[in-house]
Amino acid sequence: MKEDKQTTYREAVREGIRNAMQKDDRVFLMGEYVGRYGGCFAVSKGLLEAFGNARIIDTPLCESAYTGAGIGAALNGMRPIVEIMTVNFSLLALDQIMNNAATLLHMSGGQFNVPLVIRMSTGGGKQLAAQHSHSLEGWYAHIPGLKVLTPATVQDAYSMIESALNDPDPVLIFENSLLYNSQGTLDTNAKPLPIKKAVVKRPGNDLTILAYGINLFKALDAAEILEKEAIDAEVIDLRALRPLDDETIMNSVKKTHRVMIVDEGWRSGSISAEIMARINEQAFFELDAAMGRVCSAEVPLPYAKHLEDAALPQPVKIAAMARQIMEDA
Amino acid sequence: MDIESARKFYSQMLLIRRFEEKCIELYSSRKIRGFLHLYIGEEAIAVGVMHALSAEDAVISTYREHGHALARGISAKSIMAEMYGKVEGCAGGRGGSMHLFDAKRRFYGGNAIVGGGLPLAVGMALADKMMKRDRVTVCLFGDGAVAEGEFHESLNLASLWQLPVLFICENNYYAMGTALEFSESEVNLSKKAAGYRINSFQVDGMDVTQVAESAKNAVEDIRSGKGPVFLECLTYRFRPHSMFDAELYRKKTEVNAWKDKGPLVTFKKTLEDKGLWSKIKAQEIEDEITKTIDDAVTFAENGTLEPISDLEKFVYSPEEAQ
Amino acid sequence: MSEFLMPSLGADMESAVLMQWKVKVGDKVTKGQVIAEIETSKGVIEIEVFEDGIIEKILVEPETECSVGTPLAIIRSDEENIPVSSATAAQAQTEEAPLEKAKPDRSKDTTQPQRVKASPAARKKARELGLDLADLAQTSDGEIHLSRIESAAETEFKTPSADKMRQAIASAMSLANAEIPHYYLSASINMSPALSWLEEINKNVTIKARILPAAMIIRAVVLALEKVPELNGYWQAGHHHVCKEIHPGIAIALRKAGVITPALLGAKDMNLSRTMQALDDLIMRARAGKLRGAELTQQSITITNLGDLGVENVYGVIYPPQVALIGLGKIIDTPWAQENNVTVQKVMKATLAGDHRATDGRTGALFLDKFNRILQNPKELL
Amino acid sequence: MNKEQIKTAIIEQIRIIAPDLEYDDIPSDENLQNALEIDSFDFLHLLNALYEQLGVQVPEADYGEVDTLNRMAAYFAERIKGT
Repeated sequence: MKEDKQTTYREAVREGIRNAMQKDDRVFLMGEYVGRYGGCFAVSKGLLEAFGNARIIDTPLCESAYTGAGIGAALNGMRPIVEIMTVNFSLLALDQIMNNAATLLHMSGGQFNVPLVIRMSTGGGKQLAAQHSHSLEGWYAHIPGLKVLTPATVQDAYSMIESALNDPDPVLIFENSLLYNSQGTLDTNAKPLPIKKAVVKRPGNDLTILAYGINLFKALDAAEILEKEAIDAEVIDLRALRPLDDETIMNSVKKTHRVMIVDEGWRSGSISAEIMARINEQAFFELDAAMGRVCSAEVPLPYAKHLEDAALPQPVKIAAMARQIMEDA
Repeated sequence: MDIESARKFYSQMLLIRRFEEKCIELYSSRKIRGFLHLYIGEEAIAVGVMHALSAEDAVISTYREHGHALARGISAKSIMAEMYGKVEGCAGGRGGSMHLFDAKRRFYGGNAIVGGGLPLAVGMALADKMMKRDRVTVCLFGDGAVAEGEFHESLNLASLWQLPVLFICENNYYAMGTALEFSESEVNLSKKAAGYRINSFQVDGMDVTQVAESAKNAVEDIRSGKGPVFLECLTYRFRPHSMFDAELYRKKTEVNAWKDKGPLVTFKKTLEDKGLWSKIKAQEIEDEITKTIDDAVTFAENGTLEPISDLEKFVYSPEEAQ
Repeated sequence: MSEFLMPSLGADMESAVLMQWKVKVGDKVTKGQVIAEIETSKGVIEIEVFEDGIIEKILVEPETECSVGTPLAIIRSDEENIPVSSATAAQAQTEEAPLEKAKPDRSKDTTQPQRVKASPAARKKARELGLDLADLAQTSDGEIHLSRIESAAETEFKTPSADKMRQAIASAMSLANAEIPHYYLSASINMSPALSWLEEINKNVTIKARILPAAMIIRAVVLALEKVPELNGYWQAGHHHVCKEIHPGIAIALRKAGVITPALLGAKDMNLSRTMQALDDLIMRARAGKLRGAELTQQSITITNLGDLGVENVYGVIYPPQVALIGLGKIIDTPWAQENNVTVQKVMKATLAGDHRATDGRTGALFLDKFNRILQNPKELL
Repeated sequence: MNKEQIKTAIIEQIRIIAPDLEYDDIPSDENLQNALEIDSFDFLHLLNALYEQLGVQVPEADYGEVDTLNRMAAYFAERIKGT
């Protein structure tokens, strides 16, 4: 029975976790305020009542310890989901994530797997100012040994939990905090797409716009603006930043010969820079115009709304960049 | 103390001592590279603690780990080969002296980040508690780790969730070049742990029998669900922090004073008092160990190099396992 | 007999100064015994011997710097001629495996057959020189680089691009005349109210934001077309298709190379100042040869504003497959009768050429009326 | 800046705005728009460039006084001297 119903992104993540915990008692959720408080974005509301505090574990504010504990539990047979409230606080756990989670399998000569899922919210746009508005998924995509997912749609928010838990290696899931209230159809019986698969969300012929997370929707808005000016943009949801789906990217570049990327990270050393480098390496002679990108301004994100909006990628900027690429014959 | 355990304690400590001495020679002749942190002077802790563990228990160590690995039963051959960077090494030549691993003996590696292993140990114990498995995780670290945030975060979690973990603090009075009193407001480290309502003890780390006794009691308490235990072993390293260290931070007289009450000297006296020394045939043990170590060096010399084509192997699990 | 070498204490230690011997020739030494002191970058360090034996010979005097591995002394083992057990010869531990040159991952380009693989620089040069990449591709294998273009430029004759433009216009015009049954309507429009309204607006903005009458008029055309959409579309294969979007082709003089009518794409959503900016940009890009494909093909109607060149009445020819063309004459002072008194007003003649197959005179007249009414009430234009 | 210097400044700006012009010497006393086939957009760019360079803004009402090269030069000379 197809269960297509309107669900919020937040509920989709919750159902993903509930479904996994019901099916496998090795799965448990650990993080700040995930239990009694119901999760700071209310994702885990109700799960404590359903599974009890043995499997829905509130932790003190010790990102390094509880993330390291997640790694230890994964080493010792469990399938933990660690929720770090926001990517901003994950910096305190970066040593555990990089030097232990991402490294152990290789450094131990293949002896120790770390089947761990770490979820964290990311992105700016809520006037939380510089320390609470980072978008660092691109950073983590630099680290071999990790997988980095950026679910944009409600369906992915649900299905990626299952595919991440089934993966014997550490998987990081970045949920843009502005997406939690977004609505979409959810089919709980749908078979999850492979982690590595990028998806063409809007086919087009004139130019390719690569985006992930919340930027997918900004890119789709921009595509509508461009459609009015007879620019037919192809919009691709990357879904994962590591591994990158080079094949889907290059196929699209070979079709449109013009490409741009929307990336909320700062441009220097960003995931957009990496994607441009790969296109340059793999599809140089397909390019009819210089590649473009829309990133956050290279500033600590300011509090004032008008400044923050000016700093973040916006549909208008995406459309402007697209126009420039179309003219850059 | 029967002859059997006397021989075992003595030969394990001596194996560690001679193994580390051979490492100095091999490092000086550039056979071993990278960093090398020797355990000479602290052998009693490794032997005493590992004695208290069962095969199912788990060990998480630090970069000064040769003694822990040997006492846990990892072969001198596979450790030496690891330091030669050979594929026959216990981590395939990828870890080196600071990252020895052995899945069969549940030895979850050294860790080059001071304090980096503590959260892992907490997680291991959390899993055992959740799955109601009767296993203990032992986490070894030095006095330097006590200054790291992860030490405090981890001890708090272990106590808060009453986890089956044994914290062994090898307090050798120096964090690399900084004496304890220049880095810690409270130098009695067991008091620090007690602050997290963890059963904490201090023991003479030079006396293998005391270490073994305390470790055994601690493991029994943990198995009976009394929560984590913190065991501070007072010890001293006779060699510099690592190979390239002029030891400007301590005096030679202090080092020699500790050498006089080192683990082997102390244990020999204990055995002599108990009339056991002559019975354990020390010279036989010495010859056996010399052979073990020479074989280990030969094994390592003849080891092979991992093919470069395997460089990316195990960055991720093989495709089919995903 | 074995050599006692200067030991290596770390990767970053190349040499050290032998400061002092602690033993002399003939002394008996035991394994692990400190026999000398050396001065390193980190300070004085004691070095030890790794075997029992007797000092046979001291090779280096104190205070001499030696690199790592230098023999410092000879040690005779206790039993004179037992071969030395541990291998002292420094055996190269890890032979330099030839680092296989990482071949750039040139995935085979599954390009469609007809795409020419030319570097961006080559493409740019080819366009500047008016060379056709496709024919160059026949005579070169693999990718086309800048050098190939430059050499081709010397040999091949360059066809004048202006001439090509002339040919294209000629063929379109002859087709239009033969096939499209034109009807013509014209109306004189009092532009004074609109022009003085515009002058007021321009007074309180700097010259940078100044709006020209041409932009105002085109904005009025677009607004009128929204009310009379039938004129904005195509006649194709016997069927009248009305476009949702309004992409007016604007006639732009290219001075030497004739007239071109690129489309002002998406004019419907442009307010007055955006129309001005878009028009300015379009004209500059037209002259710089930087127009986009869509701007040359997506026109849904054409506006010629030859007023600039003093022509009053413009009876243009429709560009197929469009169904209408609007001509805007010069604005001139003309006597204007209203409520039986005559004043001098600034008057513009607007003409409409329509394709009778798609629309009839009544639609054209409706458009001109709406166009005039908007210009009499310019506030609507903002 | 005297009248001659302003005149050369104007000619220079005309060259920049309409580079594809064929005229070598620009006539001093003919209507600029007709003589040089420059349309109202080019003319606006010219006035804009001169405003940036000379700091004098020509309102639409004064267009009549700047229709030839000499009259434009005089117009600017007067206003620059005046400021």
